[in-house]
Amino acid sequence: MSKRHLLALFNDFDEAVAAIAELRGANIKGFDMDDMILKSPIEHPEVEKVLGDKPVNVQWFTLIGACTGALLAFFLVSGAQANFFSQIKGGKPIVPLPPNFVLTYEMFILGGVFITILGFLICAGLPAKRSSLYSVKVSEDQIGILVKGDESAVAAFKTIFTKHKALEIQEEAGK
Amino acid sequence: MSITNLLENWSDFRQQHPSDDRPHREYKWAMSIDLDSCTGCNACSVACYAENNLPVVGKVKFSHGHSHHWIRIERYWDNDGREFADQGAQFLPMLCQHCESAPCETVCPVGATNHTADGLNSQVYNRCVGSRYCNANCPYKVRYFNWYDYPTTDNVWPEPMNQQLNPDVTVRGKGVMEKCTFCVQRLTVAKSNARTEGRLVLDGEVQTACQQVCPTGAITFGNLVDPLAKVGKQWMTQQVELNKDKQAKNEAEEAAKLRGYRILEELRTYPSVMYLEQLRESAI
Amino acid sequence: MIENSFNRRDFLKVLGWGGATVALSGCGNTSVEDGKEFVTSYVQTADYIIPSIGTYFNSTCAQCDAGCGIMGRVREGRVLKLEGNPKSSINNGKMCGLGQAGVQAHYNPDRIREPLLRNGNKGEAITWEKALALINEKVGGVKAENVAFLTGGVSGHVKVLLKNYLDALGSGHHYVYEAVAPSIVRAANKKAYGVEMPRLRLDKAKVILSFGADFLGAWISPVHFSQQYAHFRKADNGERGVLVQVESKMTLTGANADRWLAIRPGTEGIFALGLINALAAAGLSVSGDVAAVVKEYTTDRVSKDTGVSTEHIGKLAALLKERSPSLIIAGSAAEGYAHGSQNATAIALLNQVLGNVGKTVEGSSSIPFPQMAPTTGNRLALQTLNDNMAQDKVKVLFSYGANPVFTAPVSMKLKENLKKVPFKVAFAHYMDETAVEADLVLPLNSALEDWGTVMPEYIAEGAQLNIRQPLMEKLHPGTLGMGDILLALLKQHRPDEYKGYEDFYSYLRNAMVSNKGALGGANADDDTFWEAALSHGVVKLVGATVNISSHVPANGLVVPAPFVEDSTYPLHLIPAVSASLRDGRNANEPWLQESPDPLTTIVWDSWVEMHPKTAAKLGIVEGDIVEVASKSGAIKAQVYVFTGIHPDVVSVPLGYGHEAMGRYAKGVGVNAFKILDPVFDKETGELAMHETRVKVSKAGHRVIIVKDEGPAGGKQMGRKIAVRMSSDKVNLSKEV
Amino acid sequence: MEKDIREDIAWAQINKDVLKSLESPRRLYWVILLIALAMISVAVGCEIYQYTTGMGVSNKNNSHVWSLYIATFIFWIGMSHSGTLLSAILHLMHADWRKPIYRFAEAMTTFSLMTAGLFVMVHLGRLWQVYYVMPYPNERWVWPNFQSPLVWDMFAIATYLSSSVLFLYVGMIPDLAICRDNIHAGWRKKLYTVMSLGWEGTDRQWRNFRVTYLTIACFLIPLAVSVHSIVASDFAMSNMPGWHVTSFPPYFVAGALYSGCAAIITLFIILRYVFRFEEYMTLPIMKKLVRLTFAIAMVWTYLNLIEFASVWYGHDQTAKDQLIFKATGPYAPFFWAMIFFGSILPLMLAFKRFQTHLPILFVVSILLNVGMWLERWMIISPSFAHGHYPWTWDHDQWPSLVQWGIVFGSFGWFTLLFMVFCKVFPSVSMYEVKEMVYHRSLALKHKPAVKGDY
Amino acid sequence: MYCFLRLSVLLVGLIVSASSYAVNAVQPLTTADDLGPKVEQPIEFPHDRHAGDAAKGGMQINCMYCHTYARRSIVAGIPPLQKCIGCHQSIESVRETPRIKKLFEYWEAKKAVPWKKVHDLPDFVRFNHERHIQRFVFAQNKPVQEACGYCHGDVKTMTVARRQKPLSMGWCVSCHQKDHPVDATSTKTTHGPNDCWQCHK
Repeated sequence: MSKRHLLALFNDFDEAVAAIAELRGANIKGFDMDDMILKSPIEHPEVEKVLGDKPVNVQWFTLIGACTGALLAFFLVSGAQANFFSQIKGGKPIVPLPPNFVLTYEMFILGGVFITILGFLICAGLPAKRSSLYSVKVSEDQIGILVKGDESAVAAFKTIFTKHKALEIQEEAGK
Repeated sequence: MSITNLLENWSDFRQQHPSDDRPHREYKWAMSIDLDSCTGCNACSVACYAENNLPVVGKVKFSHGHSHHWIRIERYWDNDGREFADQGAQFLPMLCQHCESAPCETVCPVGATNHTADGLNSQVYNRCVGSRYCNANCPYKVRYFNWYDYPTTDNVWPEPMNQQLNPDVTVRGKGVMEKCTFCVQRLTVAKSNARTEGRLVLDGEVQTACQQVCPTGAITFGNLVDPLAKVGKQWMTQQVELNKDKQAKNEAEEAAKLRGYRILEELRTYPSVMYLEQLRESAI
Repeated sequence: MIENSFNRRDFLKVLGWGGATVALSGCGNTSVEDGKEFVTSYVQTADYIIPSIGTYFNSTCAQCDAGCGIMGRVREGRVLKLEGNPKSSINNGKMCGLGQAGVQAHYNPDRIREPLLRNGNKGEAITWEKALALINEKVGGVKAENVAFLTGGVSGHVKVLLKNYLDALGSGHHYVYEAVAPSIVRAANKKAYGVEMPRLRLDKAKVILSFGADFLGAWISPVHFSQQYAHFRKADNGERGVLVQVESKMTLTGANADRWLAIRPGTEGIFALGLINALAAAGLSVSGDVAAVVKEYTTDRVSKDTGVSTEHIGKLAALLKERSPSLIIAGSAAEGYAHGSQNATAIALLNQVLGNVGKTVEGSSSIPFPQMAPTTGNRLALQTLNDNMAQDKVKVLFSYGANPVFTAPVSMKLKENLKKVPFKVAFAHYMDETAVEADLVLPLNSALEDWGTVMPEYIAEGAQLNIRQPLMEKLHPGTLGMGDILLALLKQHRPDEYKGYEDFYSYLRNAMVSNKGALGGANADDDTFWEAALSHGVVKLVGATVNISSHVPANGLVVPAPFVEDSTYPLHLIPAVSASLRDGRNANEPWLQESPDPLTTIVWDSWVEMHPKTAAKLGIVEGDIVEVASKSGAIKAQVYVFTGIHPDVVSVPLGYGHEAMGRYAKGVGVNAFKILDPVFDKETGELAMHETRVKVSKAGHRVIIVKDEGPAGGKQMGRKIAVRMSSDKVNLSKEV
Repeated sequence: MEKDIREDIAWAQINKDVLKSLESPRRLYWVILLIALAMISVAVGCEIYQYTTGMGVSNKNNSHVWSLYIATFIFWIGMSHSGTLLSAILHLMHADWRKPIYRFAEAMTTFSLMTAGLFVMVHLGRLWQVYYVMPYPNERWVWPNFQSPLVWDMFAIATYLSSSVLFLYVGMIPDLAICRDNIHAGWRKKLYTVMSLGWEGTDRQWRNFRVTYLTIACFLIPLAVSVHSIVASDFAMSNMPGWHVTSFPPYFVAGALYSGCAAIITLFIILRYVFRFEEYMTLPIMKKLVRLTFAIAMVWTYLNLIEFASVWYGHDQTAKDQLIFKATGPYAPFFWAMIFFGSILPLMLAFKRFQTHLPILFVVSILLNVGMWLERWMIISPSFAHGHYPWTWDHDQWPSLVQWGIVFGSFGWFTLLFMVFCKVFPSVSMYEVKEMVYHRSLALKHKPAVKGDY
Repeated sequence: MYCFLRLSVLLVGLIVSASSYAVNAVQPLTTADDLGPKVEQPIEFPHDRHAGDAAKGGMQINCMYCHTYARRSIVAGIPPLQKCIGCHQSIESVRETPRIKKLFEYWEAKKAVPWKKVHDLPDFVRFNHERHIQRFVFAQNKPVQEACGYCHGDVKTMTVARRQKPLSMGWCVSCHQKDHPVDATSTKTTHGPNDCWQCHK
């Protein structure tokens, strides 16, 4: 049985939150909470409490990235110095630690930053195509709730949304 | 393999150069200049022009401090307040000191200036990118930069003067740093001849251009490792040690009687050039 | 060096190829390139010629008249660098900067490349045949006594040929002219010791008292003296000699003196006599007549006259008394006055009193071949020539090895008088001032491509004949050696005598080989002897030593009182002879222009040295352009203020201010010769170089002097850079 | 005191206002752009001349080998730091007044770094060999000398530049989405569509976004500090009297923040006028900014004194001479100008009256930067002119017009990049201003009503 | 969820291995022969005829018979014309061949043959033939053609010599890295000198 998408736009967070609460409360057949996506124009930690926290894995990338960077730097530099046989510096060892630590430090950060960004893209699933039900209003000032459910659930959704004075409800062009 | 190589020879790579527990094996070129015999006649400087293809920059560029004299004669007065310089001048031939722990080497971003196995401070013209950091860090300011492209400048080496250029020495182009090399082209020849005969270079077998020309023989040059070398004996009698920034003798009573010293020693550059103090008669 | 029988001239031919491949290597080309350059390849070669390995050939330096032996490094047919010839007893393998620049005289871009004949205002190239024919015609056209030959100091076989040529012409007019030469001292020496230039043994002396003799810089044979000086400073037994320099303008030697005494110009004689007096007072035995001469030169008076403090006179006398032998040298400062001869004599007297004659002043040795012995030049010669020209006595003038137009004071009106000479021939390397005036200019080989022999005036020990031989093939086919030219000229007059010699080389070889007995090659066959001579670069001669007499004519010796103040021209001008430019003949060698003057570190320009006091009085600071005006002319130059000069004196270096000659010399500095006053030494009639009185006035603007010394000047700012200690502290004998 | 921003301003309004800046700035904008172009052309001319003729035309000499190029290089590096200060540090501090102004500050960071990078090249004697400095594997087994502070610079700047570019970009993604949604034509549409990576503002995106942004901020702070201390070690690690000073790294960092803040004030005023941002770049924010600047100015002054003091008490004669020479020698006028602009002038900022007086602030902020630039020059040239070795002390090597020309042009280059950026991308962060407005209005709502006050 | 971690571990591995390679970008001792450009010589000297194997109709003349300077000078050099003539005036068989004719023309004109350099290193490079010959031919008793062949390739098969080896710095260095026995008998090995000034003037 095919699923259908609905996007409802709300004026402010309170209404959206209320709507979500109700969605959760009235367990509609053919719809589970994970199919509900909240879209907001701003970052809004409070809402996330309502949605329940989902783990974020970016820090792992950061950790690995940083370590890789550091290792890479130290071995690249020291190894290079060791292999560059003719580069004797008067009064200094061939592999001097202080400079190498400086470079290690820089590469530590570089690796960290780069891999973090990579992690962000992976975790946030970017870049991606926008879902068919996307409203520019979301990027402006309205909060959107995108739900996915069976045909049967659609009516239920609509009632809940309208009850919480959704400004408008978009529906996937029916087949 | 790099990493394995690194781990295997770690201790070697951590070894300082130079150091007392690992002295130079075959050669350590060094010089000593007797300021009492030096008359400041400039012969050494001109000889260096001839030997090392130094460009003549002309009045205007000289006035901007672009001169190229790898060995320059400095002239000091010390008649403080007296009406006349009645004890004469103090002449000092200043050339690259080939420091054992050279400040210029560590700062060069591309490693164009390094320390060779026989204790020279090498300058590789091709590698140089002209950041001039080496000169900035050289306390003696004996490095000379090619501010212009002298080979193509008028009246530097006009035909047929370019035929005088020494083929054993590169003619430096625009934008590279250069300096005294202790006439490395001569050293290399002497060394390879010696090796062919399965021996080391003998004392006096090789001379630097400035030493060879010096009318009063004020300059002595040779191999510090060689016990027979005159330069070594001089360093020894003057109790000047290569890898010290404070000579033991300075504490000793001896110090007053010995003439040997190295310039700006306290900066811990360990120069390879020892100077012998100028003398003046007190009876007159 | 050349042990095999490979002919030197063929050798030069094959090496000619090398000239083509000059490695002007830069940093640009970092890649391997194929088929661009040529390999140095020979038709025929000797086994000692190995590509990329320098071969050394001995010859003789021509940069000044000292006649040092040189050793040229030749590679791929090009001479690259000159070193001293160890076998020459003059310089024993050492050299001076001036000599080093010899290669630049050789490779100089401004050398004349073919004979030029004056056509209106410019010279046009002609062939040698035409040139020589022209000379023949002109010489034939005039009376013998109207032919004059002006040369610098000449010696050796060229001198012989020259003499023969003049004889062939029947003209005796050979003027030997040197712009800066110790001619007055020579004359005085002749009187005092019987020889013009006795051997000075600096190395034997314990004390040297030099009256402005710049023997380390520009006096007679600097490289030789420098070596003796090294010995003098550090004898084998560790003794260190004391050098005291008495002069009004510090010379390089003065800068190395233990005590430099600034003396009022011209009072050197007084000082010498004063010393004798002081020594006598101190108990040195002095003969009666001498005592009579010196008795009124009391220390106080001398101190008053000379401006040297009594304390120093006393110390000096004491020093001279207790440290014997000493050596007293009379230099240009002493001789350059109207009473120069007296000064020189007084100084010689001091030597005699101290008993140095025979100890540190030795006899030279006679030369077996007088016809080759050097004729030393003087300034009188030019005077005479000038007068003759003025009286139209000269119809054909040859000039060789001298540049009179540059070195003559304007007061002589030499240029104008030259105009009166219908035909002037100049043998020259450059289009210098004299060549420009000439009607026919004949380009000479450089010293490094020429054959010849040189017998220097001052030889360290014994007598020796220096060989000059080509170090490479001629750069410019159009040039010719002086010897060859003279030979060709001689052939015009004595064909049968000289037709045997195809060129000067064959003449020289023959001349040498035929006398090999006297040249120390008695029991060697010709080739061996010849090759040996060439490879050594010098031939030792056996000459009897001339013992020198020591009777200085004391009685009748009067040294005039110091100068009276001249209110309009208050200052004395001392034309300084710089170690590198000398009389200006080397001015076109850039290395010399760029190597800083030892005392002022100034390059590429002339300057006026001045004492701070004087400067303050005139309200002048360093870099001011001033006009130095004498009775006979004025020059403008920048002022350099330092304490190495007497307040009554200003000094301008010679050799600058060329109006011709070449790109490096022309227009650099000013020519101090020009403004010299025509004052002459009473006895010899020599131009008294230091007699010129000048007035100095600001000429307006100020420049930043181009010199090596920075704004810190000669100060060390508390750093320990050039250190000096008192000599009684150290024990040199312990040193290596 | 009045509010940093009106809470009642509608979110849609925010979008409108900011997006307007992408469309129609005042005429002044184009004037600035033209001037910038002119300046650049001067620099390019000079550089071509120098490149072909040789370094000599910049009139340095063998003892005085560095000059304006390095000084200006440090200046630009320094300028870049305040961007990080505002966006990263204040972000961690939850100082939300930064929100309207941090975007252009970050842009400034990026572009001044780019300018600085150019100076390294201009300075090289053999620019065409510059790649020797990069560690790239090559058949010759030759590597750069990792001991050289210049190579550390290379690493540090590369890191800093790339990181701050990323930081700028990531922070901009939601705004790019807004642009995408509101601009409907031309290449820009495509540009924004691509760059916004299909941002929808879903819950998942926001969560990761928050963490990422925070992490990078945390990285950037130590990075920024390290960058300028490494630049400082170019000097501190050498043995030049006047350079070999232990307090250089903090001194440089302070100077960096200082000049950066001053620059922000300048640009703040320009943007506020050119793009009509009066609503967002409000005077209260300016006031905060000015106070911050003042504080840093005082820190800098203090460290400056520390430097002198440490030289003085260090009792190294050469260094002392050096210092005295600076204050009395031919460079004295510039030295005292630097003290005046750097330490005396900022005292004005302590007065309320001036803290919001834009014209005065504009002039002052520029003068402060002049002072900061002089500081860099005073570190370089006098030291060379009065180093260890008296013989080579120079008559003050007055930089030639070529040097001045290139330095002059670099400001044009920076302005050009910056102005173009502000025209193409939203220079005020819309979504964060919205957050700011939202949170403040919430705060108001929850404020307990005050009774009986009338 | 853990796919992220796995992916990142993979990433780490990649970077590390890449870096290790980068640090250690070893050059093969001998690269594939890259034939240098053909060089026009005044006379097409047939190396194969002179030095080639007897089987191929060569004379098997020792390289250093003609390039006699190699063992005592920095450069190998070209024999003086007199040397060519020395043999060829007594070899009647080929006397009339065009190349020999040319040769004699030069000789009569006493003109040196303007040979072009085939192996022309940059001017700032100091390559010392003497040391290499002394080391490999005289100390290690390597056959001459092999020793010369290291750098000059298989000359005895060419007519006009042509560059076969890159002669680039990396190529030189890769050999100087290797340890070579000090002489034929001993087991002691050393590698070539490796400070910059050894080769850079």
